[in-house]
Amino acid sequence: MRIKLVDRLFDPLDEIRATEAELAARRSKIGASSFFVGSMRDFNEGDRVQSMFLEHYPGMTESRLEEIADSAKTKWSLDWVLITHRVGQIHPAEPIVLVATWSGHRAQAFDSCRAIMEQLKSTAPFWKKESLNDGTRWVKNNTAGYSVND
Amino acid sequence: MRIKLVDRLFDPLDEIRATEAELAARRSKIGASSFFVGSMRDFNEGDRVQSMFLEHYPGMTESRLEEIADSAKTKWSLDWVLITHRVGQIHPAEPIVLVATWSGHRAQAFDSCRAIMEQLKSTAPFWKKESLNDGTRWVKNNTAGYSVND
Amino acid sequence: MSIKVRFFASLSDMVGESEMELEFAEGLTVLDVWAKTSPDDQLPSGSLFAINHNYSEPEDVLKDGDEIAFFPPLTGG
Amino acid sequence: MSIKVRFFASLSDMVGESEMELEFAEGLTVLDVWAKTSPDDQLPSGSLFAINHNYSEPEDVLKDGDEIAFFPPLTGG
Repeated sequence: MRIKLVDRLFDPLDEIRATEAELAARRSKIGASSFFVGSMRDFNEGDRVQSMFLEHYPGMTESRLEEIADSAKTKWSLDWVLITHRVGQIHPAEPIVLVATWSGHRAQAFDSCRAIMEQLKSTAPFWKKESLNDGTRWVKNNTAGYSVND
Repeated sequence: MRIKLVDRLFDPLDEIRATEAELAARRSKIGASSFFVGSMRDFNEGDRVQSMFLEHYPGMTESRLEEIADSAKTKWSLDWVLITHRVGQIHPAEPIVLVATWSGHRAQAFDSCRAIMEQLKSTAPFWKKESLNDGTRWVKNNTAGYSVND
Repeated sequence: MSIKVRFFASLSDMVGESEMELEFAEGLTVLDVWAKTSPDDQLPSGSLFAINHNYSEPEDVLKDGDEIAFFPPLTGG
Repeated sequence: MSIKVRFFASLSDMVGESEMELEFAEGLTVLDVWAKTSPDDQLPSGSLFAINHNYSEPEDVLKDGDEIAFFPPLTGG
């Protein structure tokens, strides 16, 4: 598994490609991969957002992400887990987070990718401060990760 | 949305990148994307598989995939749906299917990507014929797409 | 009436054909067509049927110009 | 005992500090530390606490050398 915090623009597809190059030798054992990318939108709660600062807790953030990935590897049969998360200043349309899982079976890949993403949202210490046209504000809460119909 | 059947090796990340280039103008409205790639493994039911032939029903396969994508667009709030599926001769480690969804919200992206994949497995006419060391055989059934713990 | 009959995957191997154009009397069901085209073979359980690219039931009745397809459980994705 | 106290995001704005090194008597709980470092501010509901990078409860007792962090609900991802 690989956990990365990056303080500048990253390309999720390049991250995935680099990981797949490393997995090439056992690629024919891996039947399924599931990827999720969360990116910044230019509006929130009815307001135009110009940019955002992503604060984190150095040390604790990384160790929480590692615990989340470790826990997923215990619960599901996974060949690899990749989590990349931006910190610092970020602009609309830029990626914030990538979660990627590789497994022998699709249910394992899907379930683990989603669970990692939900645990990241609820337990990894990150805080977003939005810059609006007329000042800044801290985002108060993350939205629920599962549909009402689930 | 875009539905593609391809009869030669394709690169899922290139497919995603090409789609994202087309979505660039509204990229700052799209907060979430979910991708799934299914690829060929070199073993099945205890046997080494050398290659596989993917048969389909020209016309019906495309129209079923379009119905699946249309139905997802009705149920979830999606900016784009991409489905790419191989047909014909295929070798271990090669991608078989890509399902990708883009949405404003992560639950919409996750749920739709997974539902499209499950519907593809259960209703899109494709059949796999495996070449083993000692002959060929048709694959009998797809595995269940959800974990027992779901 | 004129009907196009198609067989896919293991059912094509079983019947020994992938496509036939046949003339039938009116009123035949999907299962009737199987019995007439594959008299020696029992339809495997789990088989699926589509009339003009839409899934259909074994008792659905065919009409002139229809394309009826017989195929085994799906294994795509 | 010597304790490092950290505040993040909106709680850092509220307290006006992001980090302090303080000497306290033994036996203080997480909530005691908040009351001593931010006497004018009520702890917002939903606030979270971590001792040495592990989530903790408001009644957990600190010991010498601990790092205690106060922060608002998480908004990453």
